[in-house]
Amino acid sequence: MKSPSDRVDEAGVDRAVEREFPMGAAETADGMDRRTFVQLLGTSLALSGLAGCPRAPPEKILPYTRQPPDLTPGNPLHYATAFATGAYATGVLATSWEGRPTKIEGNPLHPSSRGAAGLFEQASILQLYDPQRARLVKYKGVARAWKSFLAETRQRLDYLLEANRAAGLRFLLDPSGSPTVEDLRRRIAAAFPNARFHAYEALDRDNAYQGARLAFGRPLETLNEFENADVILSLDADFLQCVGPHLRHSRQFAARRAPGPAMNRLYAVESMLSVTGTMADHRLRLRSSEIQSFALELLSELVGKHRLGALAAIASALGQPLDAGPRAAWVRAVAADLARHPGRSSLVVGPRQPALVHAIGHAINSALGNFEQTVRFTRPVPLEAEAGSAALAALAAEIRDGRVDTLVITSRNPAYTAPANLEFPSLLSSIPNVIYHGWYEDETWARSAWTIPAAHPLETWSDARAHDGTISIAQPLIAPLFNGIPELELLASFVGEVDKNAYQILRESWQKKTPAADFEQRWERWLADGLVPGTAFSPERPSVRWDALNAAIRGAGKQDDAAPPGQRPLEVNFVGDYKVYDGRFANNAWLQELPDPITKLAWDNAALLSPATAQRLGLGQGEVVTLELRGRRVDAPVFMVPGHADDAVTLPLGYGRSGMEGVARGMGFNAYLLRHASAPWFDSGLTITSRGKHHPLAVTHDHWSMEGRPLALQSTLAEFQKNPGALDELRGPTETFHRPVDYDQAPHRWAMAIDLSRCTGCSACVVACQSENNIPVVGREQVRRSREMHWLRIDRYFSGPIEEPSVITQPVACVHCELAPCEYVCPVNATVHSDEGLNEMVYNRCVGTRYCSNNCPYKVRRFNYLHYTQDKPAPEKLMMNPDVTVRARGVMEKCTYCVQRIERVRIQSRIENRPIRDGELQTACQQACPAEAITFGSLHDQSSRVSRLHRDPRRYDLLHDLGTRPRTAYLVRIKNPNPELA
Amino acid sequence: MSALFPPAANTIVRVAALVLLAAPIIAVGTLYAYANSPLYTGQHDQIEQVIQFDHRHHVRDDGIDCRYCHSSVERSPYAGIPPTEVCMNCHAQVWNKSPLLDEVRARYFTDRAIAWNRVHRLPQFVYFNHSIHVNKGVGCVTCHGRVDRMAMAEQVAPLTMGWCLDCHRNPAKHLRPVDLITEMSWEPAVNRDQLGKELMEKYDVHTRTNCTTCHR
Amino acid sequence: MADWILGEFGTSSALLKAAEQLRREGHTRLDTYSPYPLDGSSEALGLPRSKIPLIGLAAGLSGATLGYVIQWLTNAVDWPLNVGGRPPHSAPTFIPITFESGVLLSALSIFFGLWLILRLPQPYHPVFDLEEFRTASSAGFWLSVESVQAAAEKEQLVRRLRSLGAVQVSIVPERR
Amino acid sequence: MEPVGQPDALDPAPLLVGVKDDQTVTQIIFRPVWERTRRGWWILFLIGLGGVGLLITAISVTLARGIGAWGNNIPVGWAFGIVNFVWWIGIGHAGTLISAILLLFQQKWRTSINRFAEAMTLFAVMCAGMFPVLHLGRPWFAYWLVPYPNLMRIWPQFRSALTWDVAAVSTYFTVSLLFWYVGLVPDLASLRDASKSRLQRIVYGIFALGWRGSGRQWHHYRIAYLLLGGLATPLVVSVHTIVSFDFAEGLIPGWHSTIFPPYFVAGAVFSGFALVLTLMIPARRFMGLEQVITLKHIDNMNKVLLATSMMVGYGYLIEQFMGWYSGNIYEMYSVLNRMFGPYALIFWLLILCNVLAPQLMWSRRMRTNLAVTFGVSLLVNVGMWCERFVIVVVSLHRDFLPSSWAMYRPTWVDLSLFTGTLAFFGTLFLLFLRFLPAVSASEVKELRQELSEHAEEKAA
Repeated sequence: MKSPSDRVDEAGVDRAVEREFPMGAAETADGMDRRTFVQLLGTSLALSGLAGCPRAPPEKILPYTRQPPDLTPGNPLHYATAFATGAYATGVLATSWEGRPTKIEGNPLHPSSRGAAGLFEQASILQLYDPQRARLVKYKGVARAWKSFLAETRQRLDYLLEANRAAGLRFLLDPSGSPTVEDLRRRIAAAFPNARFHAYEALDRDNAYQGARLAFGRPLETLNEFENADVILSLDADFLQCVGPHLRHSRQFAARRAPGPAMNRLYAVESMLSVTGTMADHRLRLRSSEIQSFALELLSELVGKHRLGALAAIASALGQPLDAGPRAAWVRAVAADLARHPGRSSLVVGPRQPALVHAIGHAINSALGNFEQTVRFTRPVPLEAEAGSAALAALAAEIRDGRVDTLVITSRNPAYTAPANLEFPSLLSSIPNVIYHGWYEDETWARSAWTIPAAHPLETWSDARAHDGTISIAQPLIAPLFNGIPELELLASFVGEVDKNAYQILRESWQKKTPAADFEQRWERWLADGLVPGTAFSPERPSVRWDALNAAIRGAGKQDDAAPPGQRPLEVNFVGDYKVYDGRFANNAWLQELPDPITKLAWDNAALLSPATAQRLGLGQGEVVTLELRGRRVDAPVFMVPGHADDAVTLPLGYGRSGMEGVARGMGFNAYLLRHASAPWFDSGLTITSRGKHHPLAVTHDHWSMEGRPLALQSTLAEFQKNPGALDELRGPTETFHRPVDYDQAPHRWAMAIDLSRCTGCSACVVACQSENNIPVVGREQVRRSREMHWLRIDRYFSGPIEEPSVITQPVACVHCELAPCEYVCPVNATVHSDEGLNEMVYNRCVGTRYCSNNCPYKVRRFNYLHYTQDKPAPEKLMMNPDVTVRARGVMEKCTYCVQRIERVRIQSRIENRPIRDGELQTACQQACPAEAITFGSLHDQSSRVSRLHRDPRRYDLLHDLGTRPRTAYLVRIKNPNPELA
Repeated sequence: MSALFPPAANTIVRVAALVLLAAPIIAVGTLYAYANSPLYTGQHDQIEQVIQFDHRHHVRDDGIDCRYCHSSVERSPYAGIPPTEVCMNCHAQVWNKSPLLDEVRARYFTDRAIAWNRVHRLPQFVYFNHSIHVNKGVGCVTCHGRVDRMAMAEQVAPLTMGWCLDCHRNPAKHLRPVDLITEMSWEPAVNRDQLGKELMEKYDVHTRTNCTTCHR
Repeated sequence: MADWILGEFGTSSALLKAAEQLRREGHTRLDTYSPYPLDGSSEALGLPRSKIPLIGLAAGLSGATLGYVIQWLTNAVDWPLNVGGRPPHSAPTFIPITFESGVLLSALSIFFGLWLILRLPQPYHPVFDLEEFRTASSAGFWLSVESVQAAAEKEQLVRRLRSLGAVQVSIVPERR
Repeated sequence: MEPVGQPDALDPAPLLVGVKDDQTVTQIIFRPVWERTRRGWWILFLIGLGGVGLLITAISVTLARGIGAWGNNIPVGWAFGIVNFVWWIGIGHAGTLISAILLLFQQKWRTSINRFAEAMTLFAVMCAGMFPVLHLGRPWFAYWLVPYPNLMRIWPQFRSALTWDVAAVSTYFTVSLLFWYVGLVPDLASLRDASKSRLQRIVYGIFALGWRGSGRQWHHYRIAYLLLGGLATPLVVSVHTIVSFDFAEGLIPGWHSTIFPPYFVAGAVFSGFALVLTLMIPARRFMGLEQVITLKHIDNMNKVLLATSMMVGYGYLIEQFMGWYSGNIYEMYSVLNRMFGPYALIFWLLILCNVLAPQLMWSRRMRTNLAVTFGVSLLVNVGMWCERFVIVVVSLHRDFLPSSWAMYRPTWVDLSLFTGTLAFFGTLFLLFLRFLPAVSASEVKELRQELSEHAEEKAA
């Protein structure tokens, strides 16, 4: 038992501030350093004396002097707040132990979370405690007081006002829909009439808004309601992982994947294999530049054959007839399928595609009558609809002309993320007075005069809008750990509100908006719910401007070059990274160590291309090459990905950092160095030359094939209905010498079910597990040695032809076998079964023979080969979940079905003398999963969701023929292909 | 007459041999005895505190209920060490000049926590939950002993896994009515096992001896 | 005072014959010494069967029983845990340790039993007082008659040994 | 030198050459103990000490940094550590086999080599014994494998082959030690009496326990020695059987196999004999033991080598056959992976060393050719190590789920531990050769006696 106060250790944080060392497990070089030697001494002591002897000096207990009213030491509290990546905010619930936030979960009430939480939301908790975050207000590298910043800035602004009414004042902000920021901007604009505001983020949505402008005459937000869509066509839109409110998308999409007549069908057209692509029933790999002509072909097909009245308007624009070939067949089938489902279909276009494709998408959706059904429109969430390289280029021009004197930057590290051709870093250096509000001492920090550490979302008050405009009030859970300054306070300082803190600023602006008498009660409710009801944008009902579209299409030439595959010039694609986004999460060890959902790469990015292309270029896995585009060069290792379009290379952005962040530095290569403002998403004419070197990539799962083993199963709706008994040999009782253990007397019979039809492989569960169970980060070197510690991993297999593979992902954690092979080989009873069928792992009894892991057919056990938790900097220790033991060196660990949650709920129910309700108990992975693919509960309760799924005809057991009787059941993934394409 | 060894050698060598054989046995035996002794378990250690807090006075003389200070014992895994304000609730009125309490007042008004020395210490990998025990009729005295007789709080029970198991395997005779959990001197009128059985029925007590009951 | 009469013989066969002869003449406290075991020496000395096999057997059986009982008590009785769904009392898996503990105890008791029976270690012995006796462990064949009291008997024995073909005969006193 | 015990059809080469009487035996066998330490010995000894230093370093690093200092990972939870353990234990089987089993079968040729082989056994088991402890994540809790009443009320888990190992290996070491010592006592006594220097006499005298070689002592001694041999015989079989259970008990393809016990035991004897040859051929030369350790011995041992090689080869054959016959996709894959996977080279190397090379021993000329024998014995040592590597690592690195497949690469610590134990073994062996009679004098004298009687009978 640990008293709550143990961990309320005021000294802890200060200590962290004093001694900085890299977070996560450092690279472990072999050989004996000083620490090793000390350990050796310690070891020998342990050997001589009795280990764990309690004669240590007494522990201190530090109780509160005044205990906060609603706080019970030892019981966590949950607060609703919000976390924004880009312009969209996601509502989250943060768990707090005696004032220490330890975990982030989804907010069930929030429209874009629905209780799920994505990678970035969950992993942001680690960034809160990241000791490498910027800590001090600095001027030209010298630490200064916040007060003196205020004073000196004031002076300068007054001077600017006199000189030219502050014409040289510019703001470069992170795109956001925050109403309070909006207020402040209005007031700043009033105070400095000539000041200008710009917004920039590397992964902008300009194309989408311009597409809307082209189709409707004004920029609009496009909302997809996949629960109403029978047929979905994605044009380079990875809507299940990255684009827009992907948590909401995943849930809606998964809800329609249940086999049966209501099952939806997904077509995906894309260059790089994406998470959405793996879920597609049909996937067409095209180079990004070819997708526009695909859209045109589809359009002409719909116009020509299916005579959708509305589209006739632009018939004249479509010259080229559809030529023959497999692609043509594809287009025909898709067109037909779409035409069959008017009002029940949906065409989604990704932000990487040019405006015209978006416009065509709108045209088709409107022609199919999908508006108001599967597609809705609102005004844009961010204050600036244009926040991409175009916007930045405009600012760059001004800077070049020397028209900028003071530039205030709250945008995320533009010096790093700006397209290379703008030479933004040097431009920044040329500005007399740059004020940078940043998280880290990063590339931009190095080129700014005033540098101000930003407060983490969990450290400050703010507000933000969700994808549909719904407003959340984000509340802090802890005072800034590293003297971070809230954005609101920074902006407020420009209108002279230097003595107000973010809370007052926020509250006042809201009080102005809501003069109601019961503001106090409302405010409380908003905070409790995590959202302000009724603030969603009112729907817009735009209509397509056919003539404009007509002209645009006529203007657009045929994009594809006729050259046959193999001779075409290489196309380069820039994509946001699944793990580090645009680079803002590059210092997050959890995300760095998380295997990429598709490539299973950890800690590095690579130049991704298809095996065929690699073969053509004579490149091998991990070979280092020089990529050259428009005269700019960068070195990168190549990595083959089945299903990638030929003659194209995909470069994930966000790596190759040169800032002061110890975790991010030296990981991967910087693809921004090749990015050009005029072609930010894809470009042609890339040349590749091998460097003749090899880079050891940290891949956690490098074997593509399933070797014909029945592991992660998928089938088609038709096949499955034809022969439902096909799975019988993969489930049901197996022969055994032993009388089966009787679990009927036990109060529960815990079990899990994982529905592969729903699982997209997004990996949110992996991070949830890592956060819940204090799973250490081991570092790139250890991952290379395949010693990663994730209790829950997501296997990814390719099957079928290597060019057009079918991909399946399968989450695998301990399956809690009833006849567990790991248990009978443990010589010390360190892993045994509970009466409820849990496969228990007792860390403190483990001597570390690793026999259990050897004998585990699922290889889900993880061993602490080194003291991975030892080097944790003090602030990270505050983040540990006090309900879970922090494992030391030399012991085995594995998934426990979140037994700490089970026991908490059990104790509560036993105190209240009531049974545990179904759904009352969720494992961390289940809770995070946006697709609701994971279910946990007791098999005793016949009506529980898990027992229904265990009886499901799609249920099967992994490695069933070994007779291990796993408690985790899998449900076959069912696909719904179009018979016309079979 | 020149034997290599004198007659005495026989005895010497034989004794030596016996010693060599006995030595390891004795060593292990001693270690084992030590591990079972309070020396190892740390029972009855007198642990100094920065403030001379006397349970005898508060519990026996003033008859203050345990839960007044250890207030979260029924709701939380932790009984809770009282916040300084709880001390001040009374000591703002009584003994509010006493030099013994200077430290308490100082800490309270400067809002600095009082650093108590832990008395009952379980290893980091053991999860003990007070609320379930208290709610199922395990009294404070059962594990913590006659606190009302302790000048300095001390650990009475060995707090070893074996000790926990003894009760978890056979809890009946350690149970008492829930309304009497904080009673120091309570003794059942009827025979203990009989009462225990009734209480197990009444409170629906199901002690568990699974590893994860305590180790997570 | 009691003395030991020692005689060295040229060959093992001579030694054995002499021993046989003396025993027939009623000398009981005889012993032979040779660098390696001689076939027939036990018979020549008329020694009863050794107890060592019995010791080994008894110890072996008890060791095996002990081994099994410990496994059964600990795994099936004191705390029968559900280990991979296997029965707490899984007899087949208890066999190896049962066997090993049997062998171990048997071997140990044979080893220590041997030294106890032979009263070893015993670095001092009257025979070692005789310098010539050093050959006994490498090449020589010796015969001894234990602590003889009467002087006349000593004389008689020395002569008898010579007549039985002893190469040399010596008398060593017992020391305490 | 006229040989004692004329060669005949069954018995081609003599067992002893030119040993007229017991004195000669004493002289031949005790000379190395009495003579001044040679320079060659010192050089080897210092090299050995260097290796022991390396071993200590590697052990320290392992204890200080954890198993992470090794190359192990998930899925390859066991690698060099267990490979070395099994290899050493296997080698440790020759000694007991030669002295115990051949004793029971009353093989005369055993007498000149058993002491030698038993010493090897002890040292090999010492080396082996290190690894099971070292490979633990928390070695300081190794005593938890022993059942003793404790404060936690928890016991070892006797279904695990590892607990069997503890019992088997410790028993095996103890019994071998006792057996070896009992055999030594008469020679120690002889050294006590025959040595010149008083110091030697006293030291040996203490360990001789006052042995007199009296008829009464021999009376009990003989039966005791025989019984210990009788116990050691099933023991030696049980030990490697149990070691094989470490794998056979598991369900990993390539482990889960019922043929393991016999084929492990055969392999153990195989490797053990190989190492005895490797050590004996130079030793008999440099220590001038050619008269007591003759070509006859080499010849016989090579026959055993050939026989066991065939058994092992049969084992390999059956393993692959069962892999195919089982019709189990996992088993089949593991067989293919052995032969053509990333570690295929090691598999084919072991086939070459363990199955092909010993085939030379069909010819007597090869059997009695020291150079060839020495070469083959070395190859077999290598081959047997490879076999264990294939069984442990290659089976683990690709098991059921391709998602968890990975490669294993040893670190410098792994390599140092192995070479370190080799050096440790060598050092102990040098000490043995220097301070104890490498051949049992009393038994050779007994043998000489028998042979001369045998000769006389034939003469008559």
